[in-house]
Amino acid sequence: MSELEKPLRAELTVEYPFTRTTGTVIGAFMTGLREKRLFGIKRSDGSVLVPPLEYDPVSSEPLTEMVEVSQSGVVETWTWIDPPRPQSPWDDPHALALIRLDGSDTSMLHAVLVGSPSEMRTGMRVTAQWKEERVGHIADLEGFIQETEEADS
Amino acid sequence: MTDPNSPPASLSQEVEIPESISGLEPVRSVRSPIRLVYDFVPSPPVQEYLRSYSTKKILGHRSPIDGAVFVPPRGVDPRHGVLIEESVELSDKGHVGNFCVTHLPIPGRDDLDTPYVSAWIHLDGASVGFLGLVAGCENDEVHIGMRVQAVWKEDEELGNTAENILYWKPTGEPAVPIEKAGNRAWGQTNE
Amino acid sequence: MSAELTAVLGVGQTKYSSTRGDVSIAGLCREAAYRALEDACLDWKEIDAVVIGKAPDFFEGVMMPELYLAEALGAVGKPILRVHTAGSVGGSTALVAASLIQSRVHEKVLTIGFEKQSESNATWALSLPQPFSVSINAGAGGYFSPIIRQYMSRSGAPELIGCMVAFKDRQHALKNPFAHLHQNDLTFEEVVDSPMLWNPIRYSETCPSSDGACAMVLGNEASGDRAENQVAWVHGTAMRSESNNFPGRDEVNPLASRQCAADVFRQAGITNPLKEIDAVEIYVPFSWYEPMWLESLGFAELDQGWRMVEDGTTSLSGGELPVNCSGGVLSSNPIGASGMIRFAEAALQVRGMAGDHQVDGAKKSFGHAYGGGAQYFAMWIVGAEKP
Amino acid sequence: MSKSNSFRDVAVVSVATHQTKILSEVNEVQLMADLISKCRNSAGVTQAEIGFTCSGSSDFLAGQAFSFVHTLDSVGAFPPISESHVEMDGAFALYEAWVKLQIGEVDTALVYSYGKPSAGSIIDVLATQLDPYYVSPLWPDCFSLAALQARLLLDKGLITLEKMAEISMRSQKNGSDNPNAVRSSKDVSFENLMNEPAIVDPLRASDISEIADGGCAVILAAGDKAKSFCGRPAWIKGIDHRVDSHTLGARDLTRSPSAFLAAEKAGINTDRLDLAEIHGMTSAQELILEKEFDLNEKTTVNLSGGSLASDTLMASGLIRISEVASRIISGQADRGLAHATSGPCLQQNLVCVLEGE
Repeated sequence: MSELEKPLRAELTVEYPFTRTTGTVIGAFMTGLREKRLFGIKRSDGSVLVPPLEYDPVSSEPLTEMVEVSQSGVVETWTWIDPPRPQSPWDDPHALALIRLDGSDTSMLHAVLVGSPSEMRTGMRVTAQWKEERVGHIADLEGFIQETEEADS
Repeated sequence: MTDPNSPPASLSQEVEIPESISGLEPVRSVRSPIRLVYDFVPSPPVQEYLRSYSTKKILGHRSPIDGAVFVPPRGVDPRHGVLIEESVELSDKGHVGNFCVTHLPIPGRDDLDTPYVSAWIHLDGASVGFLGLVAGCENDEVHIGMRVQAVWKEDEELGNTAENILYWKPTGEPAVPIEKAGNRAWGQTNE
Repeated sequence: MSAELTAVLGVGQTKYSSTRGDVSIAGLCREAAYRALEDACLDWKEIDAVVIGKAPDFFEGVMMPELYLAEALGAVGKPILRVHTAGSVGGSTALVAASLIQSRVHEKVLTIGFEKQSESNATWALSLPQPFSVSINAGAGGYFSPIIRQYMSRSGAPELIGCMVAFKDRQHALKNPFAHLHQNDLTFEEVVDSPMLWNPIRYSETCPSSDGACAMVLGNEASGDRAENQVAWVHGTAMRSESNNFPGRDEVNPLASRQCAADVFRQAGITNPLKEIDAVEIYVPFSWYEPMWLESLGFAELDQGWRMVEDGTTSLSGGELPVNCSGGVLSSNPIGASGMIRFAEAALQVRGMAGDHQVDGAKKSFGHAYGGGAQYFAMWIVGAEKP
Repeated sequence: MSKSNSFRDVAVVSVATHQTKILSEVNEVQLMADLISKCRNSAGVTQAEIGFTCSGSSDFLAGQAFSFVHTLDSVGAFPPISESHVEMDGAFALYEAWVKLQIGEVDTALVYSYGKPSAGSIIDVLATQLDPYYVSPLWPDCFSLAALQARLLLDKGLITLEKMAEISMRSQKNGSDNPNAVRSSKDVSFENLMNEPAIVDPLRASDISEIADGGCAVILAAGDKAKSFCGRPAWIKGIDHRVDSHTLGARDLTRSPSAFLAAEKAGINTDRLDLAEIHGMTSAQELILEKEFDLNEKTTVNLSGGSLASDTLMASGLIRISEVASRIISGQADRGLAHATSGPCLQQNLVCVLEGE
């Protein structure tokens, strides 16, 4: 194809620096992240939703009773991310997993920081690893790492 | 009447913030930038239209239904939804169908001094207007129906872009009567 | 077969402001939704379906946010639809919700429009520069200013009519506690002296950028009959669209607008809108659009709409046809909700629930929204009595 | 839709679809002008005779705010038309048009939708669809989320990698008869599919849908009008859609309750179902759907190859309806189910049951 016939094309970049106001419940969860704590919220049947929503994910009724949950839990399912998306908080390959924290009745989506998919298995126990610099953002949680024996005992 | 500043009854129960963080400055907002990149490829008729600018030609698209000429080419006649394949070369002269004197700077155009005049330019031979900058006269001299002609970049600066036309300048010819100016003129001459 | 009678059972609005920094997107929507449910004396379980509308997803950066909002809006296990028809979307959304009742598919439907413009910047979201096109048109004002100029030239309207509309709507807004702009000390001179942005449009003649949501609960005839609060009955609904920038197009008075109005008045059996309609909420993002739409809709003779502004006909203070008693889009503009606010305010008027901006004894009112390059139209007529 | 009501007879009378890996000869407006013209011509109607028009598309996918305004050109909207647009798959636009026809004031509707995912990164675009506080900032891609779902199914023994490969093989073989299928093969082998490495563990490349550009136009008509446009209209016997919670961690991802509910409300009756076109992003999702719909051996699934063969975001659901309708119109089938999905892990689902006379 000659230069003349080559179609004209251009890169179109759509870029916005969104600032989202959180409201009380999401704001409290983010505040917790900044303080290296994880919070959930109680549903009407007493079960705990992590991360917390202002409303029940089925009945839509307002939820107001926030509770702290463990920083460790169980991998319910996982996949392997390689390479990570350019805008994701991670530079290295990692697992993406649904993790059910002890004290929670639902699971949260986050990374499990291991070197290869062979180190991953459903049901493995993991514990939170925090960033040094925390601002109140879901990525303050660097991810989860395999729980050590000492932590188990 | 409802008080807009207090929550509806169903949302009036306060959220219990756990003690461990209740005394702290709460997070009120999060930043989540988004960047999406698209590969923008103009349709073939627009490709042809852009290329023709490099030889100082302006192409329009003639409708097979009634010969109406659209510029820039849209590939279809928007009144009938039929495909258009016939290109026609248009004059670089026309009239101001309508205009706006803008006093605000616009993103990405630091080169434009405000206030500036953007206008719907109705080329001779075209049935609709397209946007262009009017200069070469005082802003308050611009009027509906004013005859204008393209001012092109120097030949060596020409590219495959409508930006080859720097602006539209008055020709000094007698103005088009207001009732014959702009998109409305079509209906009058054809009814 | 005829359409099921449809009633507005409840209306809910948030306080409109430049930044609702106290809520999440879901929280903003739930505030309006709960107010509408409480007004209708219903809870989530009694709602059959949800219809949500908003303007471009780029405003909040959430693609198809109805998915994220499903559980915030009581929609789990139910149908949820998401409408987007440019600026008219709030009106179109209400009409899609009404069609679910009129068709007898559902009995009670929650409909909501929202925008949280403070999450980004409206001008950016609306003017993404497209490659290969000459970028010289600054936003909606740049698009509509030539059309307003054409109207002024065509009608011979005095230059300050736009300022009169803006001043009137800001006065109206003082009587609406939900309105974004409450400019208590604003004078007419300040409107006139405000900076020119897109000649002939001055700063004070443009709408603000707002966060907010507006919701309604619509129901069938039986639920309208059973409602505890006064309901508004839908007398007519119409939507029309036309292409942009084609030869012969009347940009000032688009055919789609005229045909949409003719259709909705025909359905409502109205032959003299000026006499038969008691309150009007029309979509006026730039002040001059009040006289322009009054003419297009048939409330005024062609080229004479500005006289109704000049002689006070459209003012809540004793005018024959009060227009935008809520303060209109010029006083509150959460884009995706702005159309629905017009429809909801029209309903509040005939329910007698408009508070300080109530038109005494309003029996029939008109709600209106438009979008695109004045290409998309949505209209409804509601009444205190059944049609 | 409520069973206690009797609904007006509405049918699909004409369809036109085009899908290709990368749309380059024409843009979306020209593509849709062509498809809409074909559709109108085959039914023998002009736009002036169409009482309602409804479309589906996405600004995020197009990279442009109000992108659907340009596509209105393809309809020919002058004189003005009664029209609406959903920021949803075209299947939901068809639902809105069906509702409009139920009111009884108009008898004919045009529905269309389109998408050009080749212009951007669909996996980044779809990441913006997720919870904007907790999930979207992590930029998980749609296939990774579907992989989490697939592993749950595998771990619980609800599906096997072999079953998934059988679905992929079915898609590729069926797709070889479909000119719109981007990925198809007459002689794909089960062994080769099983030997493929996982690209989004546990999903193999053949387990995930093949992204394609394209569009679809459909004409609906009511009662006698439908019969006048088409010798054998595909009557809509039931149509319903439902949504589940968006919170993935609070859902049982091995199920799709909204798909089950929509099918029940639409009255699918699997004893009399010749074919089904189901819309999943992965082979595992097709297996979930087959179970939710309780399909049996009487039903031929995804004769077109389904979205595994060609997946056009915003149009794939409408294309499923057009695939079932065209086979009924041609007399190849008597009764079929068409399904559309939207959102992560089968969050929102629409089911349409079509039948010839």
